[in-house]
Parts: sequence; C-alpha cells; structure tokens
Amino acid sequence: MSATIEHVDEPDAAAHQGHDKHHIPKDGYFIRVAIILAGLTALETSTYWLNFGSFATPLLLTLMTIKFFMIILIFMHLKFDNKLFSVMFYIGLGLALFVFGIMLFTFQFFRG
Amino acid sequence: MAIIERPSAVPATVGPAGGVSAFVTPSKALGSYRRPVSTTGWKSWVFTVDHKKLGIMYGAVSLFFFLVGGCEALLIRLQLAAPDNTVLSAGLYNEMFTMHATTMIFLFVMPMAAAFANYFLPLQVGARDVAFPRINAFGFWLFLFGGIFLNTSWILGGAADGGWFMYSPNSSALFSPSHGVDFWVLGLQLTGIASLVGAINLIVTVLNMRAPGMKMMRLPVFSWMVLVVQFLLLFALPVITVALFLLSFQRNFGATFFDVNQGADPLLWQHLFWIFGHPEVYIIILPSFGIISEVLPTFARKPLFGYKFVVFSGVAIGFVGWGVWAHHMFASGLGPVTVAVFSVATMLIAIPTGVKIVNWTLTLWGGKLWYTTSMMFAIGVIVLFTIGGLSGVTHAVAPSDTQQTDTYYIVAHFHYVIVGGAVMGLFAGFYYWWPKVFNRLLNERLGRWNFWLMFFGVNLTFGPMHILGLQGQPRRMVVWPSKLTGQGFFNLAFWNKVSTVGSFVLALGVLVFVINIVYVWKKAVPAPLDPWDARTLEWMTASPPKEHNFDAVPTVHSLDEFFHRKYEEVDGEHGPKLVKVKTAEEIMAEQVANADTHIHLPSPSYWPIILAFAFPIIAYGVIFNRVLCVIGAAVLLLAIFGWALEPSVADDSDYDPPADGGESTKELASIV
Amino acid sequence: MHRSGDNVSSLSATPQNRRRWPIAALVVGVGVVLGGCAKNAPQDTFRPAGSNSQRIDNLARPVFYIAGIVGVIVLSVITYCVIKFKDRGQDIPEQTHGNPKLEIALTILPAIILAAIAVPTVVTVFALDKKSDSQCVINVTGQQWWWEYDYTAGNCGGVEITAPIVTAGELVIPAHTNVLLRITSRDVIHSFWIPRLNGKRDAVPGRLSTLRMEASQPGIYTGQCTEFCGLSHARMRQAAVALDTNDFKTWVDNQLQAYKAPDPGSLAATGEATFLAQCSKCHQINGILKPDGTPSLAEPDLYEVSGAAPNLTNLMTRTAFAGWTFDLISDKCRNELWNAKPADFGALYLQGVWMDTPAGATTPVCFNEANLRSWLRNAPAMKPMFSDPTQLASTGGRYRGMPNLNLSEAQIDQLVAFLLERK
Amino acid sequence: MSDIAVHDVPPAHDDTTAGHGADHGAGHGAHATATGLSNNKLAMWLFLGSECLLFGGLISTYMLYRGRHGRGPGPDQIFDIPLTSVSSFVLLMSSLTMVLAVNSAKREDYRNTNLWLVITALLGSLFVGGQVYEFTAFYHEGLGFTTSLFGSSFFTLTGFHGVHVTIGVIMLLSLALMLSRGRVTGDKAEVVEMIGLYWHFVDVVWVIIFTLVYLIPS
Ligand code: HEA
Ligand code: HEA
Ligand code: HEC
Ligand code: CUA
Ligand SMILES: [Cu+2]
Repeated sequence: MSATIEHVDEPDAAAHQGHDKHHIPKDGYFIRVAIILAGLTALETSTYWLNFGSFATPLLLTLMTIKFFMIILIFMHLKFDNKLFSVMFYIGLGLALFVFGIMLFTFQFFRG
Repeated sequence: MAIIERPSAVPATVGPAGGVSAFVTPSKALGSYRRPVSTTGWKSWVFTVDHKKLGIMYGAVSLFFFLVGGCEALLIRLQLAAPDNTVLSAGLYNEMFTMHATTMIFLFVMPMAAAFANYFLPLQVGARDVAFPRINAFGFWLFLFGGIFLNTSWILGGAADGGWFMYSPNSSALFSPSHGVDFWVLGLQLTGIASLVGAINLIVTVLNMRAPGMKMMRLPVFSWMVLVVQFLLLFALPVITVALFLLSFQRNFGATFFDVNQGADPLLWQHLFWIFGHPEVYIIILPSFGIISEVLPTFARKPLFGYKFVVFSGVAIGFVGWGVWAHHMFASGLGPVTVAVFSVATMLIAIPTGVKIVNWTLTLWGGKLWYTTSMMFAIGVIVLFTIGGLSGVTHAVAPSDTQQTDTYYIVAHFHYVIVGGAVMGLFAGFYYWWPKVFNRLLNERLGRWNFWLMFFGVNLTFGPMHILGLQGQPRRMVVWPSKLTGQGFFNLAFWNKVSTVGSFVLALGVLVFVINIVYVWKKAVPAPLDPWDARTLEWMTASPPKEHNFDAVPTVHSLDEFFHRKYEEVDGEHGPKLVKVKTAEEIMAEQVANADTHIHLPSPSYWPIILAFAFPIIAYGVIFNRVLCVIGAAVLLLAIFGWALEPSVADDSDYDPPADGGESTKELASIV
Repeated sequence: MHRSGDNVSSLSATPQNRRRWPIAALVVGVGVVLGGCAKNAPQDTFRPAGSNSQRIDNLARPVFYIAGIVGVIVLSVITYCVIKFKDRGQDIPEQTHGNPKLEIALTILPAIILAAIAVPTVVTVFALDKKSDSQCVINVTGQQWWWEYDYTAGNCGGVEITAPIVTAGELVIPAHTNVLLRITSRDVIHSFWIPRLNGKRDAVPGRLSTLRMEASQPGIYTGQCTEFCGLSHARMRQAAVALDTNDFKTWVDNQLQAYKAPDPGSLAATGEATFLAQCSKCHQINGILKPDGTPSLAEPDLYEVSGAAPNLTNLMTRTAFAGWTFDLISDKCRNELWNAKPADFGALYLQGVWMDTPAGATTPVCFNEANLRSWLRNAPAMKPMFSDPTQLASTGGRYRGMPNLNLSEAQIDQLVAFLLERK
Repeated sequence: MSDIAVHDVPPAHDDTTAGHGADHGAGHGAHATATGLSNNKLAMWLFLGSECLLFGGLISTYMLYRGRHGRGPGPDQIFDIPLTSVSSFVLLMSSLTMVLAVNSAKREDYRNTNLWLVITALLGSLFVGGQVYEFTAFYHEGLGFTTSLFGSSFFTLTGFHGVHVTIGVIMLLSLALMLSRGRVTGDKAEVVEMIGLYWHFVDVVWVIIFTLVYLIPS
C-alpha cells in the first residue's frame, strides 16, 4: 500500500494520471468488449443445457473471473486510471477473498 | 491580510476547464430557502461543516458518553464488590455490562478518536478542511443520534442484554425478547454508517488534501495512524453491517439465519463479529499510538526514533490484524488446524507492536525529558499497554487460552490495553492539544492528580483481575459465590474488593479531569502560542486556529516541519548544536505577511443534520411502527435531493442582510 | 514554561513506587501462603489435577515466565530512561532519526521468542485433540441453566454400563481414565469448564465438540459455565467427581437400580402422587408408574424452551442441584467431603446426604433440607429464570427454567420425603 | 491542463478551497489535490472497496446456507435459469450503455449522455422487474423469506443486490433530470463517471451472483 502512495507523490505521475480522459478509448472499443462479454455469458448459460460434467464448475469460475476483470478493468477504467484507485479497490477485494475464504474453510466448505 | 471570500454562485474557478459552463450552477436547492450562514450562535454549531467545530462536538459528546459508560462500570464494580451482592438484579447486570462495553467502544473511544482526527488531521496535513465537509457534519450527527437512539432503550423496555459480542442464538428474539437487542443492532448500524463515511472522508483528506511538499513519509505519525485506522474501519465495518443485518432480519422479519432448528450454525455470527471485532481493537488503539508518537518526541525534544519503522509497523498491524480473528473462538470447537493457525498468526502481531514499544522507548533514550501531564500519560501508555499486550500474548497460546477465555484474566488484558493504552493515550492528547483547541492550558497541578489517580486506579482496578481470572472467576457473572473464593493471598473476595476500590480511584481521576476543564474554562488565561515547543504543522497556526486554518498554506520541506523552522544546527564548541532561531510568533507573523487571498470555505448547510435525523426515525420505525419508516424514508430522500442540489458555497442572497451583488459583501471576514 | 522542579520529582517517584509495591505484595503473599491457612480458590487454573490440564500448565507456565521477563526488561528500560534522561537543563539532543540495524535486531528478537512459544503451542493443540485412546464416552448437553450428562451404555474405564444413565450438574467419572465428553447444547451457547481437569469447550447448539478429561486422583473438581447464556449464566455451575474404579462401579450400579416405590401410606407415597401430578410432566424419574400402572414419561419439550429438565431418578446422589448452584448437603459435610483425602473421598461421596448418619437413623444428617424446600417453594426466587407466566408470549408458552408451582407447605413436605428416597 | 498544481510547488493561491473538492469535483482543471486525483473518484473507489466486504459477507452466508433448505424447496428445484440468464444479459448490456453515457459526457455531449443514462436506467428497471417477478414466482412455489436458511440467505443476498440496482436507477434518473435542467453542481462528466462506477460495480456483483448462486450446482 505504502509503495503506491509513495508513487503518487511523484509529481509526474500525479500530473499525468489525473487526466484519464485522454486515455479513454472510443465507443467502438467498448461495444466490442460488450460483445465479448455477451458471448462469455452465452457460454456460461450454455452449461445449463449442455453437460460439462465435472468440468462445469471450474469453467464457470474461470468465465466469471474473466468477466469480472473485463468489467472492472475496461468499463470501470481501472486499466487506464491511476494505480491508486486499483490499490483501494484491490485491498478490499483481496481482504474479502482472504477473510471469507478462511471463514468458509473453517466451516469445511471446500471439502465438497 | 487574508480574506475569506464567499464567492457568488458561479465562481469563475468552478466548472470544467476552469471556465463557466453552459449549465448554470443552481443557487437554491429545492426551490428556495435561505441557507444557514451564521458564524456565531447555536446555528453556527448545528449547521456547521467546519472540521474544527465538528471535532469539538465529537469530543464533547464522546466525553459525555465516557462518563455514562464509566458510571455503568462503577455500578458493575459495586455489584461485584462482595459475594452474592444485590446492587443489580441479574437482568439489569447483563444490560449493564453490555451497554458499558458498547458505550465505551462505540460511543466513547471510537468517536473520541474521530474528534482528534477531525480536528488535527487537516491541520497536520496542512489543509483548510477535510475533503467532504458536509459528509463530515453528517457523520457527526448520525453518531450523536445513533448514540442517543441506543441509550433510549433504557427507558423503552430495557437495553440489550447479550454481551457486547451478542453471540447468537442468545441474541435472537426467543432468548432475548425485549427490544434491547433491536436497539443495539440498529444503533450500531447508525454509528457504523457514521464511521464509514468518516473513514472515506479522512482517507481522501490525507491522500488528497496534503499541503505542498507534505509527502506521505513526512506525514506526522498521528496522521498515519489515523489513516490506517480509517482503512480498518472502511473494510471492517461492512462485515459487522452484514452480521447486524442478518440479526435484525431474523429478529424483525422472521429470517432464520441463527435458528439452529433450521440448521443454522451459530458460529457464523462469531466469525462475522470477530472478523470485524479484531480489527476493531486496533481501531481502538492506533489513534492513541499516533497521539503518543506526537507527544513523546515533543517532550523528549528529539524526533521519533525510527519514524519509518513506526509507520510501517502501524501498517503491518493493520494488515496482520485481519488474520487473527478466530483467537476469540479458541474454545468454540474449530478443530486443531484452525486453532493452531490462528494461534501462531496472533503471536505474529506482537512483532510490529513490539517495534512500536521499542521505538518509543528509544525515543526517550538520550532525550531531554520534560514531564508534563501529557508526557506522563504517554509514558503511562507505554507501561500499561506493554503489560496488557503481554497478557495478550499469553492468550494467543491457544491451549492456555482455553483456561483463560471468558475469565477476568481476559477482562484484565483488554482493560489494560484499552484503558491503560487507548484511554490514557487520549488523555495525553487532551493535555497536549487543549491549548491549541481552546487557547487554554489545562492546569498541570490538577493534571498531575489526574494522571496519578488514573495510573494507580488502572493498576488497582485491573491488576487484581489477573489474579481473579487465573483463580477461575469467569466474567459476566452477576454474582460470585462466597464458597468458591478460597483463602489466603489469592482469595477472590479480597481482590474483588481491591478492584472495586480501584475503580473509584480511577473515577476520581476522571473527575479531576472534568474539574480541570471547568477550572481552566472559568479562569480563562490564554495559553502561549507554542507552549510545548512542538514539532508539527498544527502548531503553526493561531490558537484556536482560524476558520480557514492557515493564513498561508505552508510548504513542507521535512518531517517535523515546524520544529525545523524554529531550530537550526550551528557549530558549537562540542560539535553541532541546535539553536532556536525563530519563535512561533515570528513564524506566525511570516504566515500572516504572506497570507493567501480569496480563500473559499464551504458554507454551513441544513442537510447533514436533516439527513442524519432521518435515520433514527427509520430505526424507531423498524422497532415500533412501520409508518415511521415511511416518514423517515421521505425525510431521507428529501435531504439527499436537497443536498445534491445544494452548492457547497452559499449564495450571496443567503446572507443577512442579503447581498446586493456588490463586491463588498463577499468579504465576510478579514484577518490581520 | 512548565519545566518546574516539582514536575520532575513527582515522576521520578514512579520507579520506586512501582518496584516496591509488587515486592511488598509478594512478600506478604508468600508469607500468607506459607502461613498454612491459605487455600486457593477451587477453580485455580494453576492447580492441574489431570493429564490434560497438566499439559496446558506445562505450556502456560513458561509463557508466563517469558512474558514476565520481557515485561520486566521493558519496564526497567523505561524506568531507566525516565530517571536518566529527565530534563536537567541539558542541551537539546541531537535530532537522530533512528538506527535501522538496532531496529531490525529488536524486531527479530521478539520473532525468535515467539517462534519458541509457537512450536510447543502447536504441539500441545494437537496433543490435546487426541481422541483415539478414550476409555469412556459421556454426552454432555448444556441448556439454560444446567448441564445434563448422558452415559452411553458400554465400557467406561473398566466398568460396564448396561443401560444409559442420565444425571445433571455433577459429572461422575472414573479416575485415571481418559473420558471423552461429547458436548452440545439444546438452546444457546454454553461452555463446559472444569479448570483443574482441562480447558473450556463451548457447547454450541447444532454442533458436537469433544473434550477430554482425566483426573489423576479421586476428588471433586468444580467448574462454571463460561459462555454467557442469559439471565442465570452466573448460576450455571458444574462439577466433576472422580472416583476409583470400584467406587465408580458402586455408583453406576446404584444409578441403575430399579425404581423402588415408597411404602404405601407413607408421606413419601403421597409425595409420589404429588410428583406425578405436578412434576412428572417435566422431570423424569426412571421406572416411576402412573396411577394406572403405565410408566410415566416426562415431556419437557412441551413445557421448556430447551426441551429438557433434569432427570431426578437419583437426585440424592448429587451434592448440589439446580445448575449445581445450591448445596444438597450441609456446609459441614461439604467441607468434610471437599477436604477428604483422596483415599477416603470415594466412600464419603457415595454416602451423599447420608454421610455421618448413624446406622439405622431414618433422617440423613447431611441433608440440606432448607435449600431443597425453598427451591420447591419458589424456584425462580432462588435462581432468576424467565419462568414468569406473563412473559411466555415470545416462547410460545414454554418456560425457561423451573416455574413457581405455588405448592403448599404440605405438598413440599411430601415431595421432600419422596425425593429423599431418590438415592 | 497546465494549471494543475504539482507537488512541491504551492498551488495557486486563490484555489485552495477545502470544500470544493467535494462538491465541485476536483479532478479537472482548477482544483489541485495532492495526488492530482479527484476527491470524488477516490471516495467512490474506497466505497466500492468497502462494498466488496459487504457482498463478500452476504455471498459467503449464502454459500454456507444454500444447501440447508429443510423441507422447503432447494436451489435446484426453484431456479429458472433461462429467465435469469435473460435478466443477467440485460444488466450486462446496461453496463455498456452506461459506458456510452460516460463517454458522451466526456465529450461534453450531454444530449447523448442523457439518452444513454435513461436507457441504462430502463435496462436496470427491467432487471429489477425481472427480479420482482422471480421473487413472486419463488414465493408461490413455496420459498419465502422465512421458509428456510436457503430462503433467508437467498433473498437477503439478491435483495441487497436488487436494492443496489434500484438505488442506481434512481440515481441515473435523477442525474438525467438534473443534467437536462442544468442543476448538476460541479464537474458534470465526473458525476456521470462516478455513478457509472457504482453501476458497473453493481453489475460485476451480479456477474458473481449469477455464477455462484444460479449456475454452479449446489
Ligand atoms: C485496544 C485493544 C486491544 C489490543 C491492542 C489488543 C492486543 C492484543 N490482544 Fe486482545 N483483546 C481486546 C482488545 C485488545 N487486544 C479485547 C477488547 C478483547 C476481548 C473481547 C471480548 O471477549 O470481549 C481481547 C481479547 C483477546 C484475545 C481473546 C481472549 C479470549 O477471549 O479468550 C486474545 C487471544 O489471543 C487477544 C490477544 C491479543 C494480542 C496477542 C494482542 C497484541 O496486539 C499485543 C501486542 C503487544 C505486546 C506483545 C506488548 C509489546 C511488545 C513487546 C514489548 C515486544 C516483545 C514481546 C514479546 C516477545 C512477547 N486479545
Ligand atoms: C473502551 C472500552 C472500555 C473502557 C474505557 C472500560 C472502562 C472500564 N471498565 Fe470495562 N469493559 C469493556 C470495555 C471498556 N471498559 C468491554 C468491551 C467489556 C466486556 C463486556 C462484555 O462482557 O460484554 C467490559 C467489561 C467490564 C467488566 C466486566 C463485567 C463482567 O464481565 O461481568 C468490568 C468489571 O469490573 C469493567 C470495569 C470497567 C471499569 C472500572 C472501567 C473504568 O476505566 C471506567 C472509568 C471511568 C469512569 C469511572 C467514569 C468517571 C465518571 C465520573 C467520575 C462521574 C462523574 C460524573 C460527572 C462529572 C457528571 N468493564
Ligand atoms: C415446567 C417444567 C417443570 C416443572 C413442572 C417442574 N420442574 Fe423442576 N426443574 C425444571 C427445570 C427446567 C429445572 C432446571 C433449572 C435450572 O437449574 O436452571 C428444574 C430443576 C429442578 C430440580 C434440581 C435438579 C437438579 O438436579 O439440578 C429439582 C430438585 C426440581 N426441579 C424439582 C421439581 C419438583 C419436585 C417439581 C414438582 C413439584 C418440579 N421440579 C416441577 C422444570 C420443571
Ligand atoms: Cu450456560 Cu453460561
Ligand atoms: Cu482480538
């Protein structure tokens, strides 16, 4: 955490990254991303009709993660924005995964 | 001459690209009303958005709740003074310790830390206010209303009686049928929202509102610790929010989350509570760590030893604190693997905490120690916290903890770290910063009494609890039987009595503090500008600071900026020597001479308090009558829209007499 | 400004105060202890009486010493600084910002100490969890505000238990035996704790936890429910009584004796009728027959939130009742029992309320009749319980604890006579 | 934007307004912050970081309890995957329209901004409508809020999400209205972006819920 905060102290970083709007892609790019997302959703949904067997859960989790990060990084501009925003969000995300993962572990949740 | 200017509705500096935008900024929210603009009188407090006024109000209210929580503690101690005592009935006793803990933690220590943070954080980072002044005001009022709401349960059918961690299923309506737990749940939700918005506000303030040159590694340690605390709040509060929602959905809407007959697992509550609860204990202690990290260097007259280590260890505590919560559940039957992992993780936390103790001690080492009351409290913190921390390490040893948990040995541990650590640290802050806030020095003679009474009081009250606990006296027991007290040196009866006497010594100490406040207020002798020869930015301004904090926002060149402006190293006979080259008054004069012009300060607003007021209405509605919920929700919506439509700076026409557009009316204050 | 002399002197008084006080206390304490009249509280966690608690003790003591030493060192250094570096008008010290090497060393040192604590801790955690060599299994169930013990049929420390035994409050176990307790709860969370035998284990409804006990000597070991469980948490106590194998066998056989109806026409016989009329809906007495000759089966689940009330079949074999809070034996006999030598303990305990009673006498000498009578007269007055009929709305009419049954003194006489035979 | 105050250089003196960051948006132009980042946006990301733990708690509660439905209907019996797939798709597409609204606002094309905001709100309402329909259907099939642990935790989780969407819809519509009447205080593009962040976050939470709750068999 502190590393990044140091980083934002660099005047240059601040001056450049404060202005995200220059880096924001055109509408067409977002539409393409949305089409991919729609495709991924279709693939997800197909697991309902097609039988992927034991492969289904890992597949679904992978697709979920891809979609998650596509939205976060592209639609929410995290990829283009200042790192500090990512840090703020990922601390929360990471802590959530960590504490609730351990919590569910103590309930033997992952034992099947 | 600095001029605070109230700009007209469309300041030229606002809007994209610095130009006047095509859309006109509205002058009045929700049609027309006149905005509060008073700078004096009660309105200037109720509608203020000034972080300093809010800080004072936070402080006053928390101090009040400290006395309330303390009186509850005294009743507890009275009941426990003798075996099979009858001061309190069993039911009342259960309410008493539940509310004692809740009041002390949520309505005293946390908001008192918020008081210090509110007041001094912007000053320490060299800002004119916090990032979101109206949200700041909202946070205060919501905390106040939440606290009042919580305490009205006493007269509306009984307070919560499930203990401060409110374990399920004992907290469900079947086992706790009064409305007490409902009040508790909703009250904590309200104060939780208050803390959450406060956390966001203060984080943004530290990151974004720093004066030029105030790099993170030049930030005073107090500001650093407050920053860590706000992150802990930001991420811990949502977890208890979930827990509280589950509980209130169960109690008020028939959900089944903790209904064992339906297959619920009561440990879910324990996990959710302690995932919040353990970070919470560092939320309690870190502000005090920050305060004494300011006080010790000032009165040792040398910089904090190992600034970076102290800062990083604070951050490390913040992180490791997330991985240890299950040490509160060692007896719950988690299984050996979980217990072993959490046991070792808990021990880890002693390392960064130890770093702090070591650095404070080494700050004293080789210093020129000046024993003001503030300094004595700070040293008291090191001593008492170490004792409490070490007993914490003995709990971390899980098998030992199964003998200790839920006994007075635990009560001893956490009162040493909380009262000896957090509370004494806050007192160090009171004595240190009182002249800054009120332009009065607290009396040092009374201060001495205050300190020694509290220091001995703490040891007398909580020291014996180590013995009581290890002798097998469990906590939360309205009575302890005389037959099981034992005889001789370690008998329970004697030490319980000592503890009770100690609690009154402690109370006397607190009383001396209250007397001190009244005494110096009555005497009204102004304090020197820089009474302690202090080191950080908050001292580089008037006492009390002007509304806009700094006439000229300082440019920061080093850690301990103020000190380095006052002192310079010159070559003496025996090598380099520090010499005072400037007084605080001279530095202030420089500031005034270079004062900024056109300082835009946010204007007071009705909306924060109105918005905050909507919440208790809704909360009462959930308990008593859903119609109230609807009314509350309407107020809520109204306030949100009013807020959103209101510009942060008041329109000219809001001033009395209304401005006629002339240049002169914008100049509301001029400071020489 | 405030660098007056008295400031300084008052703080420099600390070290002496701080040093002298514990030493004085220690001297006095040791003196008192050696004086011989000392007797630590029965739940002293430093007096292990079995292998499990001994293990904990072996771990805990060194940790206390280490913590103590660290504490003394830290506090001494602070004291030294406070005296040595007080402001005597010396120059403002050099503005040093730290010493990274020293810092790192002083970070690693605690880490090493903690690692030294962590290893035995983990070992002990797993050692205490061992279950495979258990020689007896007893189910322990907590409810507001008493413990029920259910001995499963089978071998228990060499004694054959032929039918389940259900008792309350006082857990009787064979000494020198690894007893496995299977702990759960019927309502809220409680915690089972007999400090001299082992640490605590929560009784969580819907979960089964285990706790091992082994007593190295016959004797009585007291405990207390340590998880806050509502109104009478403070009055939810328990004890473990360890007996030699022979004594334990005697105890088991006695528990399994068939029900002996009171002599017809006796006061106890009217008591039996009163019991059937008033008490048997909640309390079970094994083997008791209804007037129509069918077995009387209690249905506490209809009347109690927790769905249970203590089994009274052998009430008089216990030394305390109602969450082990009120003595069933007189203070004098209690002292005699508690101070008995391990060798004599078993015999004394098995006599129970009949301790010291001359052969042939019909009334027991040690019986604490006043307690039992006042319990029957008005139980909630002795022990706060939500058993107020006006407060039953939230529980669907079910009580928590035992209600006041408004018995007449005559009925109480009968019931006492009847219960006295439940031995 | 050359007028950004850079570190170690004092900001322009007439511009050190404390409150402005909050209420006028400091990301652009005149209002310098120490990091150069907008107060509002930083605050929004902090809030979203905090929301991770809120939804983390709710999702974990659901995961723990989803199999505990007693005699009531369980997840396998009750979910209508085709319907939920459609509403998931609707919400996903509302993210696209939201992005387009933000992009329009950055181009200072507020007419299109308004259009996309309203479309986003409509898609959001459609999603909420679907959820209301779904809830009523479940209720009629015997799964109430109080039926079982599964019921309580399912409705709590999806209900919390639904409330977030509803709040989002209200914000979108209010924003559209305020924009069209010129009553947005501060930097308009940034306000649109902020609400966009919130909206995408709500969408991303649904991405997780859709997979964990609906698609992965319990
Ligand atoms: C201000 C609040 C605060 C703080 C700072 C702490 C700090 C610590 N606490 Fe405490 N704790 C509480 C407040 C706090 N606690 C409360 C309120 C409860 C009870 C809740 C309830 O049940 O109601 C509790 C309960 C509690 C428990 C559960 C006990 C039980 O219920 O069974 C445990 C168990 O591990 C624990 C451990 C620790 C540890 C290891 C630390 C460490 O952070 C301490 C670290 C400090 C030191 C160790 C001293 C200085 C270090 C050195 C001098 C270096 C050298 C040291 C060594 C080598 C050992 N605490
Ligand atoms: C911030 C936290 C905090 C603080 C500051 C305190 C402060 C004190 N606490 Fe508390 N306490 C807790 C947090 C705290 N406590 C918690 C979390 C629990 C666990 C609860 C649970 O089990 O659920 C607990 C439990 C607890 C117990 C155990 C109850 C039990 O288990 O049955 C006891 C018993 O002695 C106790 C005593 C005290 C005392 C004597 C003080 C003293 O330090 C108080 C000193 C202050 C005063 C005495 C006020 C002075 C007032 C006056 C001088 C009156 C003057 C009036 C006017 C001028 C108008 N506390
Ligand atoms: C509605 C249920 C109910 C009825 C009726 C009832 N009891 Fe109880 N009784 C209880 C409960 C519950 C307890 C446990 C209370 C506690 O310790 O918290 C108890 C405890 C006792 C105990 C102590 C048992 C022990 O070993 O700790 C005795 C003795 C007793 N009851 C006797 C009687 C007698 C005699 C009657 C009839 C006159 C009676 N009870 C009627 C519910 C009932
Ligand atoms: Cu049972 Cu406390
Ligand atoms: Cu903890």
